[in-house]
Amino acid sequence: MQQTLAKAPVHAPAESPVPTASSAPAKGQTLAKALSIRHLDKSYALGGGRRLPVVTDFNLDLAPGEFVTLLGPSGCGKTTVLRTLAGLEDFESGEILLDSLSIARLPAHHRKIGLVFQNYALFPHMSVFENVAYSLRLRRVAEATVRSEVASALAAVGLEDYGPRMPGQLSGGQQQRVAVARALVMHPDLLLFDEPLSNLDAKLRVQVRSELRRLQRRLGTTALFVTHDQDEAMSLSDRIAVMKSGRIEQVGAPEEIYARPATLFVAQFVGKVNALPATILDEANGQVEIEMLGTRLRAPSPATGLPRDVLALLRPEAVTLGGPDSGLPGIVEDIEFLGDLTEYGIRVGDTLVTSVRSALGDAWKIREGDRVGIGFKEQTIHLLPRTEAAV
Amino acid sequence: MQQTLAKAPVHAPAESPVPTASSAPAKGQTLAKALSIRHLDKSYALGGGRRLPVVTDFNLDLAPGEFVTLLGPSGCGKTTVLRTLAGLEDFESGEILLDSLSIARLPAHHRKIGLVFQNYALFPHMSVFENVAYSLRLRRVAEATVRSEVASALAAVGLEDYGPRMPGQLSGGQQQRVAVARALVMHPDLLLFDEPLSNLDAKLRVQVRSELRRLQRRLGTTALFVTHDQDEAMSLSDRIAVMKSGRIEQVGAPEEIYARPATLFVAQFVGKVNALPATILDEANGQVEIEMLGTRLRAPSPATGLPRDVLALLRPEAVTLGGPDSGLPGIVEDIEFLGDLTEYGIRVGDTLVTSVRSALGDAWKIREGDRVGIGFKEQTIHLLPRTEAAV
Amino acid sequence: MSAVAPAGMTERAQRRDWTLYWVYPVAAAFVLIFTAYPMIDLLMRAFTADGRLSLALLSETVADPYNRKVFWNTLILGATVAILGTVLATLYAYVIARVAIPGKRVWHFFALLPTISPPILMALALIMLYGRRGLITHDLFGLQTTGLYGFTGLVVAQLISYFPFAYLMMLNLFKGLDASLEEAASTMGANGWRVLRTVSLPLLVPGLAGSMLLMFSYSFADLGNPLLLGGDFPVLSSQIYQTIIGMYDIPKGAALAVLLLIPALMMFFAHKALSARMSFASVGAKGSSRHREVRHGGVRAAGLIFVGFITLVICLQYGTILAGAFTQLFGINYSFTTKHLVAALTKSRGALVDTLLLGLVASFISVMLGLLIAWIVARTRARGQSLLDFTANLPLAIPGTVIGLAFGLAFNGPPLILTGTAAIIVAAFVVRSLPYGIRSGVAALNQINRTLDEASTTMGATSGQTLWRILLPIVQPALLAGMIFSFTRSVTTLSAVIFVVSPHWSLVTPTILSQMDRGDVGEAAALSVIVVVMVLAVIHGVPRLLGGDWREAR
Amino acid sequence: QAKKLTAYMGPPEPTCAALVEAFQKSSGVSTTFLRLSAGEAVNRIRAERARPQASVLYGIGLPSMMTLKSEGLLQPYKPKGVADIPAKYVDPEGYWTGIDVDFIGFASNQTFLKEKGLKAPTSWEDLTKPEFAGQICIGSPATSGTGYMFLATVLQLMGEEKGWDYIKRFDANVSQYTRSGIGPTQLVGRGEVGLGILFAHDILGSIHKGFPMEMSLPREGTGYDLFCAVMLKDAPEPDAAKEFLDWAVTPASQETLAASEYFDMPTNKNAKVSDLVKPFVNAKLIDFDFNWAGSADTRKAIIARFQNDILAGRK
Ligand SMILES: Nc1ncnc2c1ncn2[C@@H]1O[C@H](COP(=O)(O)OP(=O)(O)OP(=O)(O)O)[C@@H](O)[C@H]1O
Ligand SMILES: Nc1ncnc2c1ncn2[C@@H]1O[C@H](COP(=O)(O)OP(=O)(O)OP(=O)(O)O)[C@@H](O)[C@H]1O
Ligand SMILES: [Fe+3]
Ligand SMILES: [Mg+2]
Ligand SMILES: [Mg+2]
Repeated sequence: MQQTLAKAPVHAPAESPVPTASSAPAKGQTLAKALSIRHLDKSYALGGGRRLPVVTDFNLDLAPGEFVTLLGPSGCGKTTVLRTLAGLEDFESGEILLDSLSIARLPAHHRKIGLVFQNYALFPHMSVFENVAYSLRLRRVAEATVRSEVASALAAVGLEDYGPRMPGQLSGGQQQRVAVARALVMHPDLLLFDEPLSNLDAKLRVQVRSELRRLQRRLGTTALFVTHDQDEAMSLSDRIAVMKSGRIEQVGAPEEIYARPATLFVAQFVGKVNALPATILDEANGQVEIEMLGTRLRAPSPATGLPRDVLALLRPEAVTLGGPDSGLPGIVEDIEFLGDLTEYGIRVGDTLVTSVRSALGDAWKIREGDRVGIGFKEQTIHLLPRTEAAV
Repeated sequence: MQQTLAKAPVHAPAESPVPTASSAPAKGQTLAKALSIRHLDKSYALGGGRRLPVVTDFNLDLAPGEFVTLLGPSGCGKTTVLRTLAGLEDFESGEILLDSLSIARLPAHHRKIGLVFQNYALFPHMSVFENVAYSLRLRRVAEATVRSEVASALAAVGLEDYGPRMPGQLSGGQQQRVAVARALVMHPDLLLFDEPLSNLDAKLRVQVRSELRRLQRRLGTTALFVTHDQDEAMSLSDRIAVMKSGRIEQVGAPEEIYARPATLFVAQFVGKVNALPATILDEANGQVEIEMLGTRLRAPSPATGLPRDVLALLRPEAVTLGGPDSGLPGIVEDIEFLGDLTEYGIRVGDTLVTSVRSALGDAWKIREGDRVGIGFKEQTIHLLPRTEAAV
Repeated sequence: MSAVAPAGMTERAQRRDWTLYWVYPVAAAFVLIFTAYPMIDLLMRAFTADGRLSLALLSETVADPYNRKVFWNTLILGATVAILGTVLATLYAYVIARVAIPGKRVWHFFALLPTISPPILMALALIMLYGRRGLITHDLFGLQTTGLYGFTGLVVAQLISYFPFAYLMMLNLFKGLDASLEEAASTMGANGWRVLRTVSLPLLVPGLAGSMLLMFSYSFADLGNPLLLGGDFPVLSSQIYQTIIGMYDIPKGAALAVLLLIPALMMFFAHKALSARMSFASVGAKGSSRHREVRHGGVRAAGLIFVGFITLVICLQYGTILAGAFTQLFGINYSFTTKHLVAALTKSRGALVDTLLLGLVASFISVMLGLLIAWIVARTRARGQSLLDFTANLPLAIPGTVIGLAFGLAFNGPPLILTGTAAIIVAAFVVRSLPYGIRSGVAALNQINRTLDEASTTMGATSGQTLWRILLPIVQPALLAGMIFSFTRSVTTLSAVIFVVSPHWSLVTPTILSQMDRGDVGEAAALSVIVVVMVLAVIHGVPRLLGGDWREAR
Repeated sequence: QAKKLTAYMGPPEPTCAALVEAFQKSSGVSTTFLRLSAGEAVNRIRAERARPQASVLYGIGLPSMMTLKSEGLLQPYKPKGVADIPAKYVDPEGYWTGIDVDFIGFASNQTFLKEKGLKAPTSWEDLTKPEFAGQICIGSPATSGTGYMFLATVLQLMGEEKGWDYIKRFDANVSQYTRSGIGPTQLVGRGEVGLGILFAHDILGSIHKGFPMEMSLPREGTGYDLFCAVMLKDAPEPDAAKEFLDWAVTPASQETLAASEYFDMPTNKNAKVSDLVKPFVNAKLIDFDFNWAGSADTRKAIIARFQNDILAGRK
């Protein structure tokens, strides 16, 4: 089980957010709020009277205190959704509810929604300290409180000593962290993050993101997070929403999305996947028998009925490599070193099957051209109708 | 073996760049050039007469056509190094040689060095097409050539259809890709990339980066690449240079950096690592016997002599998990789902040991609180002197 | 957010917040009362004959061939000055902002000096230097030329007087450009010139157009130079002046003013359309504003020569005035004296104090008002903002005399009687410098990336708070420039105040004018020197008072 | 309680100041003044018709006064000592009272004369000589009283037809028409041009300042202007205004003019004439028709013709 879920076990069904606070809100904080986006439509004017539809019939519900990640390819409309929620963009139709109250007509500055901009948007004339203190100053918070709040927000992003610097004197990653601190400090009803850690190195990113998650939990703030980093999405989120061309493709817990993707697009987007054509031969006791790569395998039966022709999805880590005489015979065609893992492209007949394993310290070193035998962890096979177009 | 290395097996020793072109340069291209940075020092004025040293005694050599990645924590000076190479920053002392010719005094526009900016720096008044065509127009390239070059550069980053758009009408990731295309199209002597893929999703990133690598090879351009993404660094680079506070900590092939880091900092920076105190008991036939976590193990002997007190570095994937009676007994304290891998924190006595494995489809599901037995792939243990301060 | 929306605001504006609800009416009221009302009042005179509406006067005016010649003269002069002035200003600003040359503070200082050009005296200095017996043309080069009088002289005089305003505007824009754009261009092989031509200038197009508009308008409205140097090159402003002052014919003067409005209107709308199409925000999001300087030896030398030459021309002007102030009778009797200075300080003390006081008040009001209107124009979608912008900008195109006269006529009777008060003088000052405040405000605001506003808004700031805490500080340099401009303009304007000064509030410029009229060049020069010193003190003192940051602006 | 007075005045600032100071001393009325040119004064008084700001207008030429009178902007008042002033310098209806007389003269730059070996002109025709081509400067008739007075004089002296013909020939020699009537003093004084047509007091003032200039008059006779003092309609301070007008006709008041370097001929027979003016006391003056010259119609017609026939023809 995922660690974060263990502590915040709230999975609201799509259409009726459960109003239970996931964690005890901090003293003095208002209760966490549920967010509900219904049938949102939004397009941009392209000039010449043409409009580019960017978000189409977008539906998403967040339970109070929930942390949901929005994943999707570049240009699919993630930033646009966040900006619309924050009140920075007009939209054509749809409804946005925060704790059942519509905020669609509320001006941005009354929404109490914190947004970390993809381009940081730090105020160039204010020091780092003043940037972070800005929202507190607007609310005329006492100076002592401002100092301590800002100090702790800066500490959370590892910039304790940078208060007096001007934004122009910071590196890209440092600027990004200031932007995060600035949003955290305002204790909003809803936190929106637009790729807030994209310019941080892996180590710092892990550090800042766990700090961020800790703070979000402590404050009980509902959060919507955009990232292009799967690890981040997987490890941070209560649930993940995968977007494609302005629509939601699937919403679900990280494992669900990873193990049982609703579409090939989702499967490919959250990690490498082998999508192999297969044919269903038989079905019995929650198992199906399929033919794939010329052999017969047993796979878990999917919830919904399927046609005969299917795609069998297999993650590379579910493809095991053994000696040339074990399993299906294949030839190693391609090897890519990725640090903790090494990726192998194995040719089986006409098909290239991808497998990964941690090569480190293996007695048996695989080289390009080697003959290997491959096996499958059958219970991880996920079947989809073959009509689903490949991406 | 790493795939990229197989094709470009050039590992120049640090102080004498080997002038062999790593791959046949494309027709009409000049030969690839070697880059040599010697004793570079650079500081920023902080106001009030104070200066902040940012790059100190920086040395790096790139063989012609080599692709080197600069890795390092946020604010360590990566952008500064690139800007200095491109001629956008003055520096206090040091030398920059391109094919043995000093370019340190050459103005930026005579250097023929392409730089992809961390903040894109797209010209807001030009369409995407004109942005990419800019350097060609400067060189008065024939219109037909401009068209085809720009089209192929845009295709390389997956933006074939975006030529007529203005930068303001693009998403963050799209802008970033335009910036990459713009640098590629100018066929520079040296390509500098400042986190050019940070705003792309994993899938697109893999796609763009392999395209980028392919082009760089074809053109034979020497390249220095800044990223915060280890996978990227590992899979793209001929060599990796790890920076810390303005200095180079280690330069080497990806596997070397990963398997035999020179310092604890490097080890931690390029991936998760268990750094466990150990004592050397004996040394013989290229092997040492050490005591660690209360047991005795054999590890490969390091090249240099070591004190008795050492740190044993073990990657999480070299820590195997078995049934409670196999290996060292431990208790599962922490589980984090990361998609293809799951990470486990195992308590062994006072020490928390990290292990990863692909949990998917495992018959045996590990839960928090479970008792497990852990084992080590001994031949991957890397020893460092214990004086090395923990980071 | 609910409540009843005042008329004239879009749905979008309503959803914003209350700031617009007071800013807009305040700005609109001022512009209506002090710009629209007197102008309409005056223009109505051009459209009435025998108390009834009629186009007779206007068509008579247009039919007159002499007027047509004057009209074309005005256009040609305006276009020449606008183009040359913008080129000079842009070059100067570029050299100061981007080329590594020594002594920038000095060059900058001298470039701004002509903004404090005392009326008439500058033209006189020109005559003394370049006239038939000019120290330079005649005594140095042995020429006996009358070339100074007419078109050439007017171009030179207007360039010297007005190029600094365009320079100031361009300088702020150059400084505001996102540095990484220029850097990107240079890494791609563009040298300084190409960077300028392909990246900086296109990004500055709205600013360039603004500067052209400004120069055009100043040329239109300039009266002093055409009167002194016009020779046989009559232009509309002097024609209007002659019609009203010489022939006492207000309706015909008003009709001529209508003629002047046509090109002004066209310029205004052309500029507006252009900047709407071509403004690109760049500052502040991820960009940087540390600009690299061009180090190329040839460029530096050329830059230095250019800047030095302009500075020399300016210095000669002021040197002449300074010499005039401290010699018995410049050109005739060069013996040193301080008697003019003493006379100026004693006899004109009242005028100096009043001018300083009213000028300061007016410059403050006009800058704040200018920013508010700029904000309405650049950052809101309030209905009618275009009209507001246009009306507030009208005085650019109208000779000060006409405005002054309109003021005098309009505020002498009900509903609003201001004759003889300080308020009317301040209002006249403000109305005249407001356009500059708006133009530079709009240009500065357009350079600020909107995500900054948005970031502020999401953190709970009303648009007013965003304006005050984010936009205002960032445009501070432009604002300060505007304030300096407004102050100097107020202190040196002549035409606009001649009908509104009263025995109770005297100003320096009419005093200088009458000293000149009676031939007391020495005293006029001395008073001018005092004015220059006074203005310099204010320019350097006020920023210091307002805090260190403001000094950067210059 | 001290009385107050607000006055609009035409003479140069120091002269006004000296006058006001002297008046305050003798009467105790605290007086503020504003210096205005003729055109400015007329327009301002018109603009202020509904709410006059000043009570007195002093030192503006008669034609402008007649314009004001015809528009009903003046109020009649005969000052107490008016008997000492010749009748032709006083309005029979009492609307205006002449204070000082000034006439048109020729100013020549002595350096210029010496260099070219020329003599100062002494007749109107002299001005059209080719030696003076491009060397004459005069205030524009459209904006300056001087220029208008010159036109009116020439037209009265020579008649309509010959007058315009003369002006055309004269124009050929003109280098520049300046904005203000006094403008040419600087130009003549510095040698920018050789000759200037100016009011005598401007020429004498410049000579007094040290410019190398001399003055000559046309022997055919020259035109003159009468500078007057008047009380404005609905004057806010009528009593003080009357007091001022009474004082303005006194010799003491008129002598203040010359004392402040304003060299005119006083109208009061008993006032002393300054040394600089003395040589010209008997200058030949034409019988100037102010009724004709001062009427708004004449003015419009003359200036319009001047602009269309003369100015428009200059390239
Ligand atoms: N203009 C400047 N003035 C002062 N200090 C600066 C300036 N620019 C950068 N710095 C500082 O110099 C250091 C190095 O900055 P640099 O931009 O090179 O970092 P970086 O390695 O690229 O970091 P990142 O990965 O976050 O982009 C940082 O500590 C930064 O704060
Ligand atoms: N102002 C605009 N005018 C026209 N089109 C726009 C505008 N802003 C964005 N778009 C387009 O809308 C689409 C969605 O943009 P958005 O910024 O929401 O993408 P995104 O999902 O955030 O992508 P990324 O991960 O690259 O940041 C893109 O195709 C983009 O080109
Ligand atoms: Fe003026
Ligand atoms: Mg985005
Ligand atoms: Mg950086």
